[in-house]
Amino acid sequence: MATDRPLSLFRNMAAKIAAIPMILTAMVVFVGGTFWTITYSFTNSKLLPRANFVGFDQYERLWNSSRWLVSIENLMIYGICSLILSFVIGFLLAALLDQKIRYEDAFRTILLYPFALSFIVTGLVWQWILNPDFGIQFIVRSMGWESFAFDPLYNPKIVIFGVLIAGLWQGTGLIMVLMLAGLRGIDQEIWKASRVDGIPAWKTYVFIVIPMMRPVFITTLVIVASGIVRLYDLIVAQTGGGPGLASEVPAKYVYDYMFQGQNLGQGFAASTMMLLAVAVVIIPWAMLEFGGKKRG
Amino acid sequence: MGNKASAIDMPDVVLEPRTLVEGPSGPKPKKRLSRRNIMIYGTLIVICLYYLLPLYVMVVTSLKGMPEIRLGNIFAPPVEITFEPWVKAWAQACTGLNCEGLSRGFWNSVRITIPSVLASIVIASVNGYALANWRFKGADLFFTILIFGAFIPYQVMLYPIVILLREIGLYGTLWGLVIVHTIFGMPILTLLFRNYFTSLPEELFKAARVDGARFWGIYFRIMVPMSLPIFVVAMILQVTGIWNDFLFGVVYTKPEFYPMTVQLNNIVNSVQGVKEYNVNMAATLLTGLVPLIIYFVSGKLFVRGIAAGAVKG
Amino acid sequence: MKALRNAILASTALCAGTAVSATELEVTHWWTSGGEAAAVAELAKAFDATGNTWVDGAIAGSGGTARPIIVSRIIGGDPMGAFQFNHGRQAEELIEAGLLRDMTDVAEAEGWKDIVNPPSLLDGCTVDGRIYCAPVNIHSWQWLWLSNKAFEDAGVAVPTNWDEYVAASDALREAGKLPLALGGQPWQAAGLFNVLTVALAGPDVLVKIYGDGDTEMAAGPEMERVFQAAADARDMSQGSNIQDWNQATNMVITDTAGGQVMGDWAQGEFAVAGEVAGEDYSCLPGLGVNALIDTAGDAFYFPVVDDPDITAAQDVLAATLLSPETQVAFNLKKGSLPVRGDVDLTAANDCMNKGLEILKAGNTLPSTTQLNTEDTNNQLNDLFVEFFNDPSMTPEDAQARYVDIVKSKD
Amino acid sequence: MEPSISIRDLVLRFGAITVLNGLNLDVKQGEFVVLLGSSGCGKSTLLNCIAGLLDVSEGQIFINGRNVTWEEPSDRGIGMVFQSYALYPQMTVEGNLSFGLKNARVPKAEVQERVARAAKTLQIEPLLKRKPAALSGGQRQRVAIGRALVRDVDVFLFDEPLSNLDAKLRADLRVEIKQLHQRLRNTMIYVTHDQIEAMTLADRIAIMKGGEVLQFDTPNEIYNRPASRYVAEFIGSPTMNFLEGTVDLSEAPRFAGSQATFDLDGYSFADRPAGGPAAFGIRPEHIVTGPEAAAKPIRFDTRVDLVEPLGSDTLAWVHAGDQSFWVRMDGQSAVRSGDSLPIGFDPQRANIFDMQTEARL
Repeated sequence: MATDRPLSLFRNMAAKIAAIPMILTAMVVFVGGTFWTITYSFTNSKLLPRANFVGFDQYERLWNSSRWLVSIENLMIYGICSLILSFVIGFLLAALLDQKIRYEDAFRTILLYPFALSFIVTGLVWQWILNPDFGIQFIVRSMGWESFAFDPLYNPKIVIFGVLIAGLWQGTGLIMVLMLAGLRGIDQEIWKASRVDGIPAWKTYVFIVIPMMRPVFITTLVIVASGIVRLYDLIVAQTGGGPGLASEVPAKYVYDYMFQGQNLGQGFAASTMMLLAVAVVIIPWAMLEFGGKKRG
Repeated sequence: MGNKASAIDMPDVVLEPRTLVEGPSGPKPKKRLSRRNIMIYGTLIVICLYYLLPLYVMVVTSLKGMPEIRLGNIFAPPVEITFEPWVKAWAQACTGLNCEGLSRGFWNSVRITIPSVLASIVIASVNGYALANWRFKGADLFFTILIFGAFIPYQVMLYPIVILLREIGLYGTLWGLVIVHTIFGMPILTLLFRNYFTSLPEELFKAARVDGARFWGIYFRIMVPMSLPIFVVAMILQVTGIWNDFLFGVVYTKPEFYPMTVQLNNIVNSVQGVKEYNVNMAATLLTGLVPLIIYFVSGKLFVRGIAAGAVKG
Repeated sequence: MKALRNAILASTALCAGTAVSATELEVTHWWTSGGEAAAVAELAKAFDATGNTWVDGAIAGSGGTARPIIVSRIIGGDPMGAFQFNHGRQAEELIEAGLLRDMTDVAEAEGWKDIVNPPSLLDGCTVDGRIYCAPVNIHSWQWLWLSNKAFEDAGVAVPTNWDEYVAASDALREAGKLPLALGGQPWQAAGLFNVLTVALAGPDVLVKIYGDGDTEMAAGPEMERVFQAAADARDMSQGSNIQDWNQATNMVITDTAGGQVMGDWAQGEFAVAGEVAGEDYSCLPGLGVNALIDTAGDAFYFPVVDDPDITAAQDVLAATLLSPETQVAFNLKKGSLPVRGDVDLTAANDCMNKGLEILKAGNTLPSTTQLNTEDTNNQLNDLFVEFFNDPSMTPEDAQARYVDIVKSKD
Repeated sequence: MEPSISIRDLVLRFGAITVLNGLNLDVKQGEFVVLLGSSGCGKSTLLNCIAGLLDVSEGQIFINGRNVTWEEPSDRGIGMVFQSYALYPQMTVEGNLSFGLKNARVPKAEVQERVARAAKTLQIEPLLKRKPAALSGGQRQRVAIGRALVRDVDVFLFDEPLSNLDAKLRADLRVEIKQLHQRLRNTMIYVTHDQIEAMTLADRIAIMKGGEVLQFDTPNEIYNRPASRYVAEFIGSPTMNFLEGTVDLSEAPRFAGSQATFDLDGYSFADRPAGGPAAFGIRPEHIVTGPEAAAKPIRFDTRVDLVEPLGSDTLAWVHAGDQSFWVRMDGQSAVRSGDSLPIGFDPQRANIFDMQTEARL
């Protein structure tokens, strides 16, 4: 009988059943795994996770490690540059491809193909191209410009930008495709309207289209940002963290200590700090996004 | 899109706006040579050259013999073209004792990639749909946790997931690996689908409910057909991620299921001994072929998406 | 009973071909490059000859890649039959957790105690008097490789010890050569430093510091001298853009660098390039100061499994790995030294023979993988890669941090 | 006869925000009811609740005497038309029309027959094979109406169906909807913020504000006897003029304003009026000007500030002292800004509202 309010548990039953894999993943893997990580970050686990608690020892060591501090600084620089440039380049490319051009398939595939290649080789190829002894610097010098210097991977001050060049080359194609999907979701009437009103194309993009693409931008932001936080393979392949410690990043610290250094506790402490930083950003965002406000 | 049939409709009049924007009117300029097009194509071609440069280096290197590579000029075209590195990468390169090159793991990669891509996309799109349109209690919380999960470094989760899979008895099996890929693809994909479905007009969803469609009916009949571009993006993400995955492939399965990347890693990543750069490059290009083909083929769906996406009502 | 069964098994292993059942044994290792793979093939061949089957699970990328895979398989309850580790403290915890098999019975049946030379190798496998691994080779770090041609070009004699080498560095610079080739990877920097320690402060100091955690020694004058020498080495290595160790070796081969401090695996590179020891290049064990061999190396461990067939096959493999024929075949291909003193390596070259002689004379010391946990080694890597790449870091600062690491080691 | 739709004490909350606040409404069989209000008043929310697209927090909804509060939208016997048409872009017009029937497992032959009938009624037969993208706005809305039509339901719900159309098309479709209702005699609930649509279409109008129904009555009654000052101001353009002052009921009812004091002879008071501070409202079209004004019981001498000629009418913005009025005059009036203009009106045509409660006296 439909006269009484049904138990709220059984409302939208199909939706809830469909969401079970998600709920399990969220609660068991992500929440469970995070708490597991945090717990073991207070132990002196080495090769195997063992519940031998040592308080804040791992954290003390972490924050006394110059490598960890360098890693954080590098991630900041890389993160900010990568975020801004990915968005700008990705959006511009998508806007160009959205001009109803011919050969769109070919152009799109060319811009996207680096994404298909593994980081190991992306790093290797860019390591070559940026190598002063046989890469770009060598070519330019052999053309007569003897004083030309371009060796980002071997200069500790700018090595992180050398990684950025490869990172952008590999990743902007995906951003472009995401943005393109977003643009394709925009009502074509918008363009007609703005043309009738005589609004220049760039203004239409900046003031009308981009605000309409907010959901796509959030998706892209999470993809780019999570990629930045987890940046690991590219560094390993391109610089190995060098010269010296100049291009170390936190995820590499985590990996190296967990598996290379056989010190799980230290790796867990480092990843707990990373997750804490992420939580500090995400929780306020979620409260802002979901707090009270609803569509309806 | 032809609107010409309708008497009330006006867009045909509106469709001449280029002249409005660009100034002087008059006979329509030849489209292909307009200044605007030269700029667009010029820019695109220059950008494409930058994107293609590393590919050029890789292809050229893969066609050289080792003595030529030692000469050092990575940009020089091969003096003597040899396909030996390609043959070696595909069929002869050794992984320990097995000298069958990449071919050994190819079908394993296919066997892993297809179910993993399908499972992760189906589950994530249903998640996104449930979150965007059905908004049950607690949905926002789970969604926030998922986004948080996107930032967890994979490596940290290795051992907990080993234990998890052991407990449900799927450790070391193909299905265990499919689950792992589904779990780690879930945050980004769910976000992708949720945000896309949110941007679709909600009234369509309501109309379908009034029309008697239920959860699955709306999903399959209304949402999925309208979302081709985002399914393509999801497929690109997953095919690439899973095809190129190395760590999960070796940690969660046994040698009989090892994907192609294990061989790629063994070819490219051997620390000691002489590096055969030409074979490395050939192996990389061979491994990348499958995602590349998928990108190119799925592009058709992308263009078709225009028609679906354009209709807001 | 058990000993008897093992004895029978071991003897069947030796009388190859008479084994009753063929068992597939999955072996995980990270020997994937050309020479290494050929060496593994010798092991597999010998094992297959016992009637069992070697299932190869090669994962390239050294311990950092292979270790999580091996540990996952063991935790996941689905372990491989055997796996390669560097012998020493890496496997300690797995042994304590009871996840690895006690191979003492096989060792006793085969008499490893008597044949393994130096005996310290077996110590690396021993926990509480029980033996848990089968060592297969010795890789010593203590070598300085020099290009004869580079010194000729610089107009100086090929040095015979570290001090001469340092003195020759200016001449090398003037001749346009890089005095010391050093790759950018952290483990190379730490390795160089440890070799300097052995050569200049002596093996006892190294063992005291790493073995006993002697911080006074670490802060003492002997180590001060080593840090000054490391600063010299840093100056000598400035000006190269190389990452991999074999690229550094290649600079010595092509005579663009004077020399390189690297383990005996570098020898393989010289051999591939067709260089002849003594003519094209010289090798100085222990930097020409303390001619020593450290007993780093590889060993196989055997996880505990339920299947008795696999357990039996593990015993057979352990016995096979140390048999004289396998040792000779394997180590010739691998370029490493055998773990038993009673085999004949007539095919060995000049440098390898130097090593064998030192080994015979008993001049060995335990390796850092035996003395330190990987955690400590990793911290040392971090310290020294920074030191060798950042000229603004003084030897005094570096030593202070070195003492901290020694203090916190366990 | 029992009501077609009956809403009892309906409450809807989103978190801390109450959107519908104990709402009651009874709609008769075959009645055309318009829900009118400014945006955010809860009218669309109410419609969505009736449709079952939103879960209510408290209260009940009955359709044809059946409690449907927790039934699926499709089981309630309703059809709905949306502002954005909400046509399924990947289906043809025919597919759009038949989607609901297929979901209800109606036999194929009957589906075809019903689609054909609806297409005929709405004159969209030539469009059946097209996709929505190839239709104009007006055609799309016709298809959207058709989708409700084929369902053979008793209740039609319209959610601002004409807001996306241009003015001329809107007027045409308004007439069509009215004709459709006359022919079908279904119950229709129609949400709009356009008072002209409301006045022309409705049998009864429900004026909503803040999640409550302020007045539910015929267009005529709402226009002539608005229940509150808000309703009075909301209906009519330009809006009603107000004089603020005091009503004295101690003897013959009188109104004392700042500019004038006058008797309220012939004003029909509500049941139990109370005196006190009040606003006296008179619509611009109930004010006469020029010589005729002299005959009216209430008169002002004003000066014209602004004139808006509309062709059919002329609007003038005039003032007398600090009291301003909108006045509607004949379309051909020669009044100019700056002229002096006598105006007058009857108290019978006025509406007086309590200053505190805003209710009509």
